[in-house]
Amino acid sequence: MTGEPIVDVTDLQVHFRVRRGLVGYQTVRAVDGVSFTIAAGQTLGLAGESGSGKSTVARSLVRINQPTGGSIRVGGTETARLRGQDLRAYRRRMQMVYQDPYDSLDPRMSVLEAIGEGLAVRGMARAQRRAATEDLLRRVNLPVSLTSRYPGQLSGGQRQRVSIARALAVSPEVIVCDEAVAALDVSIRAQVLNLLKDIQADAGVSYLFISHDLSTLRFMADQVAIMYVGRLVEYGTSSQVFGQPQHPYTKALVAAVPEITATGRTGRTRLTGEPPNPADPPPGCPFHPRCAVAIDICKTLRPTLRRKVGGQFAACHVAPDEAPAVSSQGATPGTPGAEPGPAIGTPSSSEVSA
Amino acid sequence: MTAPLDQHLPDPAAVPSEAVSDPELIAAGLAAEPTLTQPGLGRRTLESLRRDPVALISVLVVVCLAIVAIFAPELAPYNPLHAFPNGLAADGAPVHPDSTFLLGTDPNGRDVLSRMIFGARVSLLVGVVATGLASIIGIIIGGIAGYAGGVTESILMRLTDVVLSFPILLFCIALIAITGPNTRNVVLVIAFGYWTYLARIVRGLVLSLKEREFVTAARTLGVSHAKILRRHILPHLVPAIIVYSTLGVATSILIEASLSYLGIGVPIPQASWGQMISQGQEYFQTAPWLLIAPGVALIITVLAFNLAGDWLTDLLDPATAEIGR
Amino acid sequence: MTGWLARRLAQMIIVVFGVVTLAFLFAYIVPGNPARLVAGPNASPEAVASIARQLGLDRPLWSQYVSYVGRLAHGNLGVSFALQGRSVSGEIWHALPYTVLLAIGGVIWEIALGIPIGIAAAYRPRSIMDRFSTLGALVGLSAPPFWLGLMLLYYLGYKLTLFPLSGTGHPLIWYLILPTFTLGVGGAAWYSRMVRTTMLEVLRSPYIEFARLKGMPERTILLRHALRHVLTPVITMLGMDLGYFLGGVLIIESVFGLPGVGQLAYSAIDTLDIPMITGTVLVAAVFMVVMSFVVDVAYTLVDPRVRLSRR
Amino acid sequence: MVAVEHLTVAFPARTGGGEVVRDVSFAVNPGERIGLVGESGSGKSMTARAIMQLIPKPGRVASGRVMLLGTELGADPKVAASSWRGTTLSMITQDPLSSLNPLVRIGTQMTEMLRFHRGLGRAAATARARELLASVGIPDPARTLSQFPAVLSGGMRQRVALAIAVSCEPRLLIADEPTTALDVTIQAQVLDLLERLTAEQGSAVLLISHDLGVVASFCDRLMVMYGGRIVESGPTAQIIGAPAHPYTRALMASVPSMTGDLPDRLASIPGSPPAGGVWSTGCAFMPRCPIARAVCATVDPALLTLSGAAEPAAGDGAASQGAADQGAADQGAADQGAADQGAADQGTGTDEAVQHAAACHASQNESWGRAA
Repeated sequence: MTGEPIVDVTDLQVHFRVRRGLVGYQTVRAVDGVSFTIAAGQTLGLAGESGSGKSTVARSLVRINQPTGGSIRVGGTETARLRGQDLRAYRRRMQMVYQDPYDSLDPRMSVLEAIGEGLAVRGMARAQRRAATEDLLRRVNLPVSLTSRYPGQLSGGQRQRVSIARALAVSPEVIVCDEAVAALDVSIRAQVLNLLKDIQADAGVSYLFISHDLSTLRFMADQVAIMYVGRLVEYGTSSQVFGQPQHPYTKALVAAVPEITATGRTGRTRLTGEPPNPADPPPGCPFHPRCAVAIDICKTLRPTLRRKVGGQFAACHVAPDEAPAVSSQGATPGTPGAEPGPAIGTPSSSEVSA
Repeated sequence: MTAPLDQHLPDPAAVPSEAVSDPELIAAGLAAEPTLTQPGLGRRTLESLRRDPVALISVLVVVCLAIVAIFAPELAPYNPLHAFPNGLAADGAPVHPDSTFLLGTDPNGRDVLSRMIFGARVSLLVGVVATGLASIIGIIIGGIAGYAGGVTESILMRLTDVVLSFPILLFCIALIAITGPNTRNVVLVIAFGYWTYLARIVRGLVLSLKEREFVTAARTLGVSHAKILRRHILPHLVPAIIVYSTLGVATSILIEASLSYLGIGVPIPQASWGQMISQGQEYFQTAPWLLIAPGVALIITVLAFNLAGDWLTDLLDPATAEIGR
Repeated sequence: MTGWLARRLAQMIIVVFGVVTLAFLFAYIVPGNPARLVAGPNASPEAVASIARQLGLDRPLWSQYVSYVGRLAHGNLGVSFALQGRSVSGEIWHALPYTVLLAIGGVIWEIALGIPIGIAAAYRPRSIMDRFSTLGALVGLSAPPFWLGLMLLYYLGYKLTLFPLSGTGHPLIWYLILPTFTLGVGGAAWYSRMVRTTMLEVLRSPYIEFARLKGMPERTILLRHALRHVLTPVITMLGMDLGYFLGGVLIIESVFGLPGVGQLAYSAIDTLDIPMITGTVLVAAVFMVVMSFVVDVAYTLVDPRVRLSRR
Repeated sequence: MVAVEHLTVAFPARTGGGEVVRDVSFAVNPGERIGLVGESGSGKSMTARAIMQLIPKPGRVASGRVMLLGTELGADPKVAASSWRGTTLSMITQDPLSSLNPLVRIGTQMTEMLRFHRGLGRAAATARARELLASVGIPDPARTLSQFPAVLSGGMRQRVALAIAVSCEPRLLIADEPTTALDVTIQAQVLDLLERLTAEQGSAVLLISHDLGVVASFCDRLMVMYGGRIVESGPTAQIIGAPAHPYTRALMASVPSMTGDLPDRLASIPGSPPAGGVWSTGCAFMPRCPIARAVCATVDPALLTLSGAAEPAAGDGAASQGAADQGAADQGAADQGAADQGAADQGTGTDEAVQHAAACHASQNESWGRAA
């Protein structure tokens, strides 16, 4: 369960330049100083609203987006600045399952070709690919008769399983699931979630599991990180974050989950307003305009992640810090061996935002 | 001449290319139902031809034209260049259509039908070769611009804009006037004018394909750029290329006819429909068939290619089916 | 939007420069010695050499290019070889009114025929009206314009004597009806097809469904909600057509004997009058570039979504 | 108030269609909040469009009818749909990004409706539109009126759509997945708004969603659709407390919870939902059903009131296997057992409509002992 983290992300920055004027640019800090670790065989859940930067984190891990700064260490190797052949070799270790089962498979490639493409990358000879593809299909609980089918002939759930099989074809250590079940029907969603758990138990892969759906995250994740406008606002074990959320944003998110109970909709805390534009976030704590408990300092000083009473980290001036008496070692989220604490309080994230 | 047809081709590149496409801004809507199993392309082709008589006729016309063009020497009743002594009436006027000369004769006493048949050969040859050449240039330049992006794209697209802004017909005429009219030059100048449209279309398609998740997925798998282009991008361009090439043949035939009409297309005495119209123009009061026959042949040919292009658009759906599911 | 405008303007200037360069290269890679063309076939070698010096042909290419661009910047397109002593810009200026009238007339026909027919066809798809207009559009598209012009002249001008046969006269509009119609009919066919397709697509969109759910009458939906979406592509096509027509519509002018820019260029080609050829080509290209810029700006003004993305 | 009677919507077979809605009946009473739950392809959206008489072509109502205040909709061609659409019945759809016309100013999109239906003048309509925008929580309504939809976020656009939909105080507002495309915090805001506006106007709401959680928290009464049919209906508390149909039960179990112990695996339903429109005989859920019996393959069960809900004593009578009158008759298998007419008629009246009913051969026997 513990050990060296397989993924160690420190102060990840992903900035985009948006053209302004004739030659000018404006920088959008889509991801602005995010740090986390994922232990081997474990799942980190990442949640946030549209524009929070959670997909950008995913895309920079698999290097669709080039990180602007910070480090991404995978199995001890720094990968954020790999290029060319090294990058291609790295890609095998980190795979991704996408949100849209209708777009993530080439409509003109059969299941065999799609999965075979991954096997070919691994260097497998053409003759062996059919048998290997059938093995992979069995692992994702699909009948081997599907090998000659095209994506247009598969249902959404089947396509998502084929995507998972394609990712598994290169034997990755980490799979990034970016809203991988969001587009599926409820009854299919449960099947795919169970499958992902089975694969983890079998192959020991780690997941970065991104979802806007907190109840799904609670089921899947060992640790949970909540993102808001490019930064983590809360980070801890699943039971810490969902059991005793410390950040007011997390509290509101948890409260907003529609539960299947016939208790009506009264008496719940509600967030007002909308998430800010990532290109133009408010000064200080970016959440303060929507925050019910904001105090003066929130408007000017951006809070850093600090250990709070529940044991998890949260970036909030108001939520009480952990009492000094409690040993920080004992309350490290999830992976006692991999202390994320020092990595988080990076200088850039403690600066006052302009 | 009026605006060339190609000017109005639907242009996927017209979509503002700067539009921000943040994946996170795309809402997580519910997925549509999976489409039912589709029959193979061959069966769909036959089925749609059976249901659409207009398409069937236009495809048949195209096939017939090809046969006529290929077997022109065998099919033509006479030598198209031979001036028959009995091809002119006593007063030197062209002979009306009769049993000897089915479509009459021209002012030189040559058989109009034979000239029409050989004219088909010229039209198709110029149309197909010029379009083929234009397609190759257009795919390469558009494909590179779309896939590479950045400075390469800017340079290639500005180059395309420059050529696109040039008054192509005028330019063609000037070039041909200087280099001398011959069929090769006609083909080259038409190709030079037409590749820009294909380049823009291909670039637009590649830009959108590049953002598709299956291309991203192939990249994260570690598939090389060459393989991605060959296996994931090129196959999706095929429908668009087929459709726009078909329409391009129609356009090229019209341009060739226009050039020949102006006397700078296919050189005399070779037969070409446009040149026949130009020649018949002076006789239209006494010998209207000289004008009507090649004109109708041109309309039917161009119409058939346009209709076939429409049908192919429905069948292959270059803009949506290949982007769709 | 000013940032976008500035970038788009810069883009336009780059393209104009490209066009100028292409025109320059064209003029100077032409086989044969331009000086000989000017001097005439019987001139002595000394005379040719002196004319070449006069024209600056003995200087290196880049220096010629610089002075060429410099002259252009002052609106000087050079002196015609064939029409001794007359300035190219002056000739073009004289021919331009015919071309402008022809272009505007052609565009008016395109709109007047294309848009109503397209709307009518989309209103009841697969109706008689739809099929009839679709077929008409296709024939209009496929007819070679010079042939169509000749046919119109033959039947309406010669047989029925409804219209003058060719050339110009008073009132001028009388002489422009057939040429503008011939010019516009192909475009009208395209417009009607495009309006129909866009309209049918728009009528299936969620916002049209929402307008129906609001209980708005079908007329309002068609004219207020759907028609606007057709305008954007129409503006694009209109602008490009106008830019193209303004460059001189050689074939129409030659069929109907109108002394426009196209005719000017055509006769210049006949006499290998290089300054006149490059001048007309340049004018036509600049019209095209400017119109495509105008179209882009108009697009931005018409569509609020484009306005947002072009900050 | 609104009654849907034996509604069947069909698409021609050559377009890959079939009956996407089959024999659906229910009634909506004034001021009621009723939920319709189902997965994609279950026919829930098509039911809504059938009520609004806007089934996309080439679909059509194959049988059944929709009654509005005692009159059949679409029966009289002289009665224009605009006489009730948008006024008595109105509807908002799923996609807030595309349900507003991007090229028409928000003000025009709001006032055109008030002017057409209510006959207001320009100034009066604008004033009313401003009030409406303020009431849905749009900051600076006056400015928003002159803007185009593109400047608003998805949540804001859905608020505008909601303001338009309630602007003529409809008796019934149909909301088809109104929050699916929105972030979870915005989703809660929009649902609150929907609740407040309809309560103020006394409008009934038909809320359509794939998310049982959303519907359960909002509605007094639920209907669960599967394979084009309503498979379970009844008061929310009863369905949530004691789901009778195996599909409803599985649906509830397959959603992970935010509280309580975490299961190692989620209960999942094997197989996929039917592709839509093409049904075999028998119960559409049969291939995925854990408690299917032989009869389920041949007889499509009718939606029967679970007597256990209203009268526990009479439970056995309604629960007999195959106790289906319409269903059995439609399938030509009326010999499957005696039909309990009283319980079988799920009907359209107020009294029957709120009773808990399910369309399942097996659960009608077995579950009620446990529930009661």
